[in-house]
Amino acid sequence: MSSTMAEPASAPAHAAHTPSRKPYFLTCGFLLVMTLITYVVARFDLGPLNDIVALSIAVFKATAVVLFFMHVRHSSNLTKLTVVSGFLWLAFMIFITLSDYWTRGWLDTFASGR
Amino acid sequence: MLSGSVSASADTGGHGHARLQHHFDDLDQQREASTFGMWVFLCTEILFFGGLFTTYVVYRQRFHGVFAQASRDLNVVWGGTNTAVLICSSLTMALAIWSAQINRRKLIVTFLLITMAFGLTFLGIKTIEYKEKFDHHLVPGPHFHYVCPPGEPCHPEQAEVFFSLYFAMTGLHALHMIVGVGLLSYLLFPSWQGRYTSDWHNPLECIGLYWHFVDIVWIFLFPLLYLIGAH
Amino acid sequence: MRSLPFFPEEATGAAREVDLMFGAWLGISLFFTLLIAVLIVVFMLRFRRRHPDEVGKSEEMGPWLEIIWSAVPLFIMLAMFFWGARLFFVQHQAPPDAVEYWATAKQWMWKFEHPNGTREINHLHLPIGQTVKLTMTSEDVIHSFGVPAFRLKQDVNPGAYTRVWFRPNRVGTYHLFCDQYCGAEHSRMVGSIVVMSAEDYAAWLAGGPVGNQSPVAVGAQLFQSLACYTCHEMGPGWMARGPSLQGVYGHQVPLQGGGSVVADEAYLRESILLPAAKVVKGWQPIMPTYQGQVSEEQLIDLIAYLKSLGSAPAMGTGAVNPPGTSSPPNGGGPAGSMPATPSTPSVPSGVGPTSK
Amino acid sequence: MNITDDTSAELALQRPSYLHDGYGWKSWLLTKDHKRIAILYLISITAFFALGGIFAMLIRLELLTPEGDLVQAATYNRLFTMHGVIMVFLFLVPSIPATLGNFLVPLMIGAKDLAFPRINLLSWYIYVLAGGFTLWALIHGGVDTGWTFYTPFSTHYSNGYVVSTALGVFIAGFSSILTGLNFVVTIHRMRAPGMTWFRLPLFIWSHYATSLIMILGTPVIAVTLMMVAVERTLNLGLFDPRLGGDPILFQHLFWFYSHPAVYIMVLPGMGVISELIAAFTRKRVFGYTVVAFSSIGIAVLGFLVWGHHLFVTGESVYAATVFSLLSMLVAVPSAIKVFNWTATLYEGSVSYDTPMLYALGFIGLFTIGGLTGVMIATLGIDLHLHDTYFIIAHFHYVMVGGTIMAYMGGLHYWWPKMTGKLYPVFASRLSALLIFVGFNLTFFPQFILGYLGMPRRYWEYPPEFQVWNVLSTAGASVLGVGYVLPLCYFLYSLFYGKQAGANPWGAKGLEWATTSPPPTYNFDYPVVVDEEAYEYAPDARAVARQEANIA
Repeated sequence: MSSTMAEPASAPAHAAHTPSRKPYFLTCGFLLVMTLITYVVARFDLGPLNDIVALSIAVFKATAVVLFFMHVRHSSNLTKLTVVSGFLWLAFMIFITLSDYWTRGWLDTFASGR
Repeated sequence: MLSGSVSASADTGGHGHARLQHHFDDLDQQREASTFGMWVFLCTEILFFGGLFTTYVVYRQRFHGVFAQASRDLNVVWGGTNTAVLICSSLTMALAIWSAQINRRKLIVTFLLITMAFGLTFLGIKTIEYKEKFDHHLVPGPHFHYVCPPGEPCHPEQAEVFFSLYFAMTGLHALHMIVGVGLLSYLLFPSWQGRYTSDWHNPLECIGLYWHFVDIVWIFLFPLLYLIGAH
Repeated sequence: MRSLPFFPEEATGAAREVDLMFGAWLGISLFFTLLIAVLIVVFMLRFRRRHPDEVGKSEEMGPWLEIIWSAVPLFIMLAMFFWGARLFFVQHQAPPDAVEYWATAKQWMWKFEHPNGTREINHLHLPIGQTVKLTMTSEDVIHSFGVPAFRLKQDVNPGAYTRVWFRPNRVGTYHLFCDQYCGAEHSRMVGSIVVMSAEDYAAWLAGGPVGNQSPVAVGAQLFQSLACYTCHEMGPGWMARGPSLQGVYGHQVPLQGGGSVVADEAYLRESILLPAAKVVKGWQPIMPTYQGQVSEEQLIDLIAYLKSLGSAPAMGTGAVNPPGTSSPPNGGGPAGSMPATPSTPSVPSGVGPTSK
Repeated sequence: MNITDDTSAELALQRPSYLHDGYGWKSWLLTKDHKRIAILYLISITAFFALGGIFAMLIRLELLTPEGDLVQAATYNRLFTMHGVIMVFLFLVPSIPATLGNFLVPLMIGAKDLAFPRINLLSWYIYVLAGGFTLWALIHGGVDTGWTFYTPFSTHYSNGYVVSTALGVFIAGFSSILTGLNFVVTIHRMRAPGMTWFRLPLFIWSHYATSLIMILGTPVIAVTLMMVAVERTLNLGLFDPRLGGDPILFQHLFWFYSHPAVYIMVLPGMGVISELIAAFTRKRVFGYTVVAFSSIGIAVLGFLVWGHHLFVTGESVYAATVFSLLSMLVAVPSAIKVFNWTATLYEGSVSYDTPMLYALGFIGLFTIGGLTGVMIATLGIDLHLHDTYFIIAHFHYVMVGGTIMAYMGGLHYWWPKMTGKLYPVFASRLSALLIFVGFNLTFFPQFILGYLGMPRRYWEYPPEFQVWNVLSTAGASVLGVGYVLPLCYFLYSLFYGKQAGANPWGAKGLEWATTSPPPTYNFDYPVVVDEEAYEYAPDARAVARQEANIA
């Protein structure tokens, strides 16, 4: 087969070693606990921290799903690159759009005329 | 080629394997291609939902308070339950693939059925939630009627934007769930027939990736829609 | 008009600068286009295939050629970028002497209002040499205010105010185009900017077509007729139910529940249409909405009146405020679209919304 | 799952060409052969090109006089909208990738087919469905929003068939995503032994870059148009200014795809030009690596510049400044390509075959298109030129002068490979000339019109603009003839053309190593690659490198 940009360890998790159920149960438990935590934290008013905490927990949970349920932990660099670029482009879209909204008021465009 | 592979590529990887399509050299190439293809597809899905998430983020910044206020009209208990249901369904999906890896075809079918049951539970709960919104006139459009909580700033318009986003995002997600359940049911028969073995269970794996992705979307939707007004 | 026009007339100083910049680009482009064209022709002839089996000579050359032809365009573009950006910033900051005019766009006409209240449709008469600041909004879809002679263009958005400024320096009549596609009669949403001598302008205003009440006066009347004064009493010592509006424009206003906002046009507009959106600290959200009761033009008059009630000390030209102070928490801003809900646009007959 | 148990590849030495591997309609409509799918695409795309072209002719005829006299305003608005929608989404985006790309990507990398042949066929059916939706809207009265679907006009004011058209574009997007996905996976996983990344033809690099944009950008326009559709039908309030929504947010999302989409259109064209220049100078493209990476650079940078479509909307001045700077940076890799192609001619063996004429025309026109592009990326100037005919002229120089020239050049170059037939030489050179002249006559006056301030999408215009409009219309008729001519002689060549050999141009590349037309699964022998791309005359360094590798 052709040589690829990625290193050759592209075998999915199942093929690389004897399949084990344990990581799946651990991941599931982790996710459930995190769900509980995010709910509890949201009950308290932490100001802007609420959003940050909720989103951080969501990112942790998503990472866990990607790494363990979706086997990216054992996947090729190419797969990892694909995942990362998907989220990177999402970040491009969100943050560059927001940069417009954030900076619209900066130049008080017609201030002097007041 | 694949290093450390204990799969059957050595004995069935040539042109003899029944699952091998003609234009591939061997089964490993075919497997890698389809898994990679699935990932690339999920990449497009990230950006597909991304358009809605961007819209959400912009309006969330703009209507910060009202979004939190309107979010209280969503049922956190149902939302939380659904989160748990989806997480469990992801577990059973992963276990279905694990069953294929250890060549237990009945176990595959069992786990697929459980996963589908979870998926349908999710959709059922979603239906109940939608029904509630409908009864409370919280569906955007001419019949939208938002009752502001007493003593708080009141912006039915901005609340309508929140509910528009709520329905657009959860609706698109639910659509993906329906497709997912459909795909799982498509897997049932071949699984029962024992087509998916430790050698080759690629459809199972690809659809599993899709299922987990839909789970991830919900992991973000839950706090963004249900929890922002919980305090 | 000349029969074969190449350049539109220049009627502002900025137009001259845009032409200069464009001229520079034209020179650069011509140079590179000719360079490529000449090289292609020369190489084509010089290295034409002489016999059917001939192959080209492949020699790998050092990277210096490629470095040169990436670096040279890069530097040219950076220079032009800074020039263009500088002009762009100038075009976005009105000089202090600017006189405020108002425009409301709708399918398919332009409605202008002079500082003294004279209104006109599709034409805007202006005195030469006066700096004009035009604040614009749309009643329906996005339009765009474009005057080629001023080398200027600004979209006019529904639910938001956008602004342009210019200082005409040549007497004449210039095209006004709607540049953003806005529906069936888009190409008829045209008008003219008539630049007149100061005397002619004064004479024109004197014989003005519409009752000459300034926006401030109209706004004051509206303030009375809508009974705003019952709550927002201007004088001291009154048992007011709402905050005084004396000198509120341009000031930081503390908000209920923390934070503050600069009371600019967007905020005033929002507070009229959606009073509960950002309640001033210390007051109850009891004000009723005026959504649907005041038109875009009446809003403009009301805001003009509020602005006339004393204002904050002028901020320095181009003052860049830290984000925390000047941009409201919603991320909106004076130049951007507003967080407010505008009144339901009045829809001209025959082109009603077809959302069903 | 399709089970193919035909393992006798080595027995099929005398396999028929893909054109003769089955004859019934089923053998075409249910084919999984990338080459046949390419032909299906070719036919359907040509049909939409003709339709879009007819609209363009009607637009030009209407603009012959300042008064709106040929059609009504509402009709005119529908004409330019349908012209834009069809040309952008149903012609330009799929044009080169779905026809030439589909045909050549597996051939060039020595693969038997694309990675997912059924998905490839599915993408064609999706494309046809998308065309169907668009045609449905067209037949029922068209749509009048412009191809940009700006809100709130599209959501609340337009009385055209917005939803059906948006659905058409939405669906066409998925066809494009599936094509991109197929290419990326194929290029990563299906290359023949020895076909390393830096032995890939530049056509493949540019298609790889294009596919990245298709994958990462297209879903955004799909979801954005979906939002417009639900806002229009279900009254969701997503961009509605009456609810405090922001129509400019729509523009952000729209251009997040639609600016990179410009590169979806032009990058494959650049790939074609690299192939043509190499083949008709019999020389390795100057600075192969730089040209290859510039494709990727354009694809990535192209995602960061969309805000230059929003300079006059009330976008933040600071954001506009950054977008302007990035837009200029993206011109650097494009400039590199132009200079490298020109440098390739130096000491080449330059032939004047028809494809080469198109390629040289491309370089000239693309240079003008690119330079005017940086002009309008300059902030101060854009305030004047935005939404005028200058913009129209600029992107037609890139889209028509660039993409379509490349597409025509590519068709002329690979036609013998695709059909096994040669076309008439004189007629083809004449058409290249006609297209070049007609194109410039059509669109150069529009630069002047734009600088004079004539706004785009105008049905009537002030009389002083007439001279330039007449010139432009005159050019359009020449251009029209230039496009009809190839259609005639290509069809003629199918029946009466001389048989082409495997390699009529004496070109390098795996696609010329197999027969013309190639057999199903492309090669009658196992492909192993052991030379660099475009190795017409091995240069000293490459030889040295090879020797070093062996040692």
